[in-house]
Amino acid sequence: MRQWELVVAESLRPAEGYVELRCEAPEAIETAPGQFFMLRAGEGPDTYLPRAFSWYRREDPRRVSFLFRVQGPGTAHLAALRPGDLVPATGPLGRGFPLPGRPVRAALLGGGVGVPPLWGLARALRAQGSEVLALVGARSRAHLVGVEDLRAEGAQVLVATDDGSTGYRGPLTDLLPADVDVLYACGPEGMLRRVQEISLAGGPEAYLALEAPMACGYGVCLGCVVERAEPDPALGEYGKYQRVCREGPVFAAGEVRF
Amino acid sequence: MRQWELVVAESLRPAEGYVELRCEAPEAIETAPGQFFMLRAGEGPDTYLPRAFSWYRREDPRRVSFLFRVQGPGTAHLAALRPGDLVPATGPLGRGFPLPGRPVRAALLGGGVGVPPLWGLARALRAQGSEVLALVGARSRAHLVGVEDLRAEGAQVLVATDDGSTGYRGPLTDLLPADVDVLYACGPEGMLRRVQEISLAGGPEAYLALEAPMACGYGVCLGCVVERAEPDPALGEYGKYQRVCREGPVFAAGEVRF
Amino acid sequence: MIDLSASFAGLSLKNPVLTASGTFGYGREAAELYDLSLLGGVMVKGVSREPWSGNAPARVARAPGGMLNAIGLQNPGLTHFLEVDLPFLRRYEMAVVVNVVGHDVEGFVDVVRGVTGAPGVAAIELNISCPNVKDGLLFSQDPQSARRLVEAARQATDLPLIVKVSPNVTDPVELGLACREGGADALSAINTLVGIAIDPARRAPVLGNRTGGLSGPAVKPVGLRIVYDLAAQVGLPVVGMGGIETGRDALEYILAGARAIAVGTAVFRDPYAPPRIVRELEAELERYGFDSAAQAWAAANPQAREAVS
Amino acid sequence: MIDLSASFAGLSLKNPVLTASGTFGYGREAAELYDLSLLGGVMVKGVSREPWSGNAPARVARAPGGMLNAIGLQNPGLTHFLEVDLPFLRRYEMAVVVNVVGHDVEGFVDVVRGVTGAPGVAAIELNISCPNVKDGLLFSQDPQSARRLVEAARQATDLPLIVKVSPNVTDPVELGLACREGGADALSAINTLVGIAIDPARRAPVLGNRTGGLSGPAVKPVGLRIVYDLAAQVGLPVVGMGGIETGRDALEYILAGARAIAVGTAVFRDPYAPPRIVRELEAELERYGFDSAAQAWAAANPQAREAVS
Ligand SMILES: Cc1cc2nc3c(=O)[nH]c(=O)nc-3n(C[C@H](O)[C@H](O)[C@H](O)COP(=O)(O)OP(=O)(O)OC[C@H]3O[C@@H](n4cnc5c(N)ncnc54)[C@H](O)[C@@H]3O)c2cc1C
Ligand SMILES: Cc1cc2nc3c(=O)[nH]c(=O)nc-3n(C[C@H](O)[C@H](O)[C@H](O)COP(=O)(O)OP(=O)(O)OC[C@H]3O[C@@H](n4cnc5c(N)ncnc54)[C@H](O)[C@@H]3O)c2cc1C
Ligand SMILES: Cc1cc2nc3c(=O)[nH]c(=O)nc-3n(C[C@H](O)[C@H](O)[C@H](O)COP(=O)(O)O)c2cc1C
Ligand SMILES: Cc1cc2nc3c(=O)[nH]c(=O)nc-3n(C[C@H](O)[C@H](O)[C@H](O)COP(=O)(O)O)c2cc1C
Ligand code: FES
Ligand code: FES
Repeated sequence: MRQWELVVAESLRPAEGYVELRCEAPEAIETAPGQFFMLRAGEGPDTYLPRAFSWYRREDPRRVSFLFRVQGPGTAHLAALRPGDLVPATGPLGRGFPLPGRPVRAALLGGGVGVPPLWGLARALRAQGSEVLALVGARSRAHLVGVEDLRAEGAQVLVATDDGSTGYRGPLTDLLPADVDVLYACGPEGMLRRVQEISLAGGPEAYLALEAPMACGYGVCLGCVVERAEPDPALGEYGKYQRVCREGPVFAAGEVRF
Repeated sequence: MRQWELVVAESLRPAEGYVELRCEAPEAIETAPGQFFMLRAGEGPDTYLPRAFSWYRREDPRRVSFLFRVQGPGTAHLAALRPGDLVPATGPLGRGFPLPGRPVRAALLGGGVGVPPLWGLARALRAQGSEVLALVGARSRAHLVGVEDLRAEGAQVLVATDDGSTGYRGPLTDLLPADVDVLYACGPEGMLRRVQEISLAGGPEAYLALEAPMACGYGVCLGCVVERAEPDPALGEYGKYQRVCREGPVFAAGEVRF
Repeated sequence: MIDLSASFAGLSLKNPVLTASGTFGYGREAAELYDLSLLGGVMVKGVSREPWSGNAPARVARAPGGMLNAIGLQNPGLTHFLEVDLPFLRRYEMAVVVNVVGHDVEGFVDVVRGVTGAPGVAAIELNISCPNVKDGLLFSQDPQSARRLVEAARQATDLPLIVKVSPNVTDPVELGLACREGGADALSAINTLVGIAIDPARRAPVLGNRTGGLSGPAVKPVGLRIVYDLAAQVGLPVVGMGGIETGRDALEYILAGARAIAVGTAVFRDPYAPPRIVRELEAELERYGFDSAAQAWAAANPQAREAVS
Repeated sequence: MIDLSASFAGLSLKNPVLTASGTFGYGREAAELYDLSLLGGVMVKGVSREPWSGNAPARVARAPGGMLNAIGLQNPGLTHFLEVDLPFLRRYEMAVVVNVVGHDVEGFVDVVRGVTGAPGVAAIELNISCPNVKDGLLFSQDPQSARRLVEAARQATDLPLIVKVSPNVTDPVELGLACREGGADALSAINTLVGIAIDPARRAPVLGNRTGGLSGPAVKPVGLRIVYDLAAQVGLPVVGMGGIETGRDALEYILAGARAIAVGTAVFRDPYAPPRIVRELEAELERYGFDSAAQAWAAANPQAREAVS
């Protein structure tokens, strides 16, 4: 974790309501898949707190991208940035996805704004020889992001939409084949619960990337907690919760209770 | 008074620490010399209140300029605007300089950020045939603004600086010739007091453009008051103060008590 | 069509958007900009028995996400209000709420009596929460003296009586309950929070009165909390205010339990804020699936829900 | 060279910049970014006798010019603090101030006793002003129970005893005076203001605990006012906090009467804020013609001026 003055290089609109902000860093930044940055998202009264974003597509260690959906004042501010504008950032933060020790067959599930962290994961898995099946979900065809970028990394991509406007109509998990070794998921809580269930009911091991409202992003505020599935008795009451920003955002399916 | 979405056309740096923001209006705006606008000066927490600025050089009724010194967060924000940026503005506001009914010999005194309203005044006075002597003061040569613009309007300009780096070294009022018919002054309180004294001690009639911390600029907050020299007895205690934004910002020398 | 009307405490408003006392004068300046009949009503600048001069300048200062003021209730007094300001305001179709101030019970009651019966007054708002005059918070700091003041005002008028409670107290609900006992028909909240600004160059407070009242978006969470607590625990309708800048803010206040809302400091940043907020509130209600402002009000607050049904 | 040191209430700080309790954990995370010895000190997250779990999420929400939190004092408890966190903090040359919380007098006193004598503790801060736990404000709402708590803590320790007073009370000075009577060496102010955020989509409060504590620049004028009043009227040194983001803010607090200041919410926006504020404060002191922080403190506040001479 360090602080960086990123500089906007390009701002792209890959899908309806989505922005990809491609930034330059003053020097190389090393990131692991699943890690995130806190971006300062405006000087206005509603954007005092920084906002959390997973890093997206990076070919060059001196570049870092973010892919996000415009939701409120923070993302609206970031969406309005122009090339040359500064984005103070802290990161990389958190514990990312663990990579398997050997080549495996991995299924990556990304719904909505859950897609960004999967790009780096797909690339890392491919680099160590794994087969990558990426299941990408969205509300409708117009809101679909990341498909081409994931394919470019050698992932096989299947698509599902809520309205069936492209790909399968229904939950992403319906598309899961039986023969995968490990599941990685990021997206809405409903989808994460389902993946957790599948895994804990004797399915493949699974890792879930969580979101939570955050103030600091680096562990000092205790704002982002989620319940531990099995509290450490040595910690007493304190063991009930764990921080998404520090112990996560990626947890093994057996570690969290929603 | 109306609300306008001004668009920045150019941002100039006429002197050290000064900015001239030249803006386009969506339609013609009529302004009187001495009137001002409230400009929205940022979305940040320290710029919730708009800031007051006299209008400066206008050749074209669809353009309006502001000349200001960078002092704090509001002026810093305005100084950073680029062509194409929006500046929500309310105005024109307040009661400007009264023009004499006949051609006169007028002396205009402008110290520091007091110079901007004098430009329109000089132009209006010249248009009705008056002779205009403009006395322009500044901390030093590098901080001098408006001299060329006033000359271009046909004013004779004399300069004074605190440090003597150009023109006379000392207070502007030292440069006042004996034979003027009317004085107009805008600038630091010390200078205004002096002009008031000169006028009330049998000198020429004088008009003073005041400043005060303002919240609204259009008369509803009662934040900008200055004491009345002669309270209207019918108003009782209420008559003690008057609003700079509404009864002013220009007052006859005999109307205010500092 | 969304139904924006609000009826409570004997008041009937065409929409729930009022202007907050002291930020709108007596309506004359804003009337140069738009038709005041667009508003639910105007809560006028505090009116005292005699004319008051207010505090020595400086009276306003910037603050993060808002401002500080120490106006000190400068106003031309009851007679001027009745003869000049009220007739002007009556020209518009909206509710005129008279904000009343005084140094003591008598001072308050004389104004209450004075405006009662004057045609065109829809309600009275007792301002027992101005931090900018000596004794301005006296009646807020002790619920029993607040109750006695409200009782005295109650006896002097049959107009709807709204009491404006202070956020600068340990327990606004206790204060609200005392006002209810005294006979208040409704509460309004919040007035400003006491704050100070320091000028490093002068090594002294910025404002002439040393302290001032904090208002604007910065205080919104405090205003929402107090409205939420008052609405749920006092059992009187509440007019909510504090940092309302958009229709979304107005909706948040209604969902916190406010029957109507008032726009204050926002009119300094945007003189057109009140009619804009009327329009935006309508759009927000629609966006979140409400047919009316009253329905939104009833939706969030369990106590409110009971009361409305 | 500007002298930044601050000595008061038995504390000796190399500079007056501390970190505020609950916004800095026990220093471990920030220590990955910079040398904690750059700071005057660290006020650690509230420590209770037993481990506490804190409140159910959501625990944080945005607010204009700041944020709301309802953490609820999640902490690993006294034993963990003494065995794990304190030894870590002791590695740095700066003052460790232990923020103490409890459900009752005994709970507080046991922690006070537990940290007294532990090497490396510079002072104790009694947190009687957390709005996010049941009974968190109990001791603030009644000056007499505050006095009794402070008396009990006083008997249990000879460490400098700082009491953190609440801004959510009618009269912070009365509370401060009660703490002084009880034997406090210093006061700290302010803790957060009680606020609420409403989520229109869920028609309910955003935070799991319903209400939360407002902090950040939005509360600065309130913090400055309370520090100003406490410094002038209680006669104890004050550690000032609430919305400090820059060296200029720190100077304003010092000119309001604070002997030292603490940086809270600003570290969420800028993790490097505390050491940056040390540097900026030095520059601001120079800019406004002061030779030392103590001189600035003595300059503005008449009472303070007397006390320093
Ligand atoms: C570790 C992590 C990684 C993330 N990565 C991405 C990403 O790559 N792309 C992306 O589009 N978004 C991502 N998010 C979510 C992103 O942080 C929020 O969308 C953003 O904070 C919204 O800010 P806003 O001001 O635009 O909206 P706000 O108005 O503040 O919020 C809009 C909505 O989002 C909810 N919300 C706010 N903050 C969060 C949060 N931290 N987590 C979940 N919900 C929140 C609010 O309750 C509200 O409903 C991530 C969040 C986390 C915690
Ligand atoms: C009617 C009127 C016309 C004005 N015209 C001009 C102009 O043409 N050009 C120009 O440069 N400035 C003008 N000013 C002053 C201008 O409004 C302030 O410089 C500006 O508000 C400072 O804002 P800021 O955020 O940059 O600084 P802040 O940090 O808010 O203030 C910087 C300093 O200016 C003082 N100040 C703040 N507001 C005012 C105010 N309204 N009046 C006097 N002092 C203030 C503060 O106390 C502080 O010392 C005018 C003011 C008025 C009332
Ligand atoms: C400049 C100013 C003057 C005010 N004068 C009064 C007043 O006369 N009577 C009153 O009850 N409240 C007065 N208030 C308080 C407002 O009515 C309102 O309660 C408060 O500002 C919070 O709302 P806001 O954040 O929308 O401004 C005043 C507020 C401001 C900013
Ligand atoms: C997330 C968070 C947690 C806090 N936890 C504590 C705490 O444990 N003990 C305490 O005394 N104050 C706590 N506070 C209050 C701060 O120490 C400080 O008094 C307050 O936030 C005002 O300062 P600021 O505006 O700089 O944050 C907490 C504040 C925040 C924002
Ligand atoms: S966001 Fe602050 S601890 Fe996780
Ligand atoms: S600035 Fe509001 S009345 Fe003049």
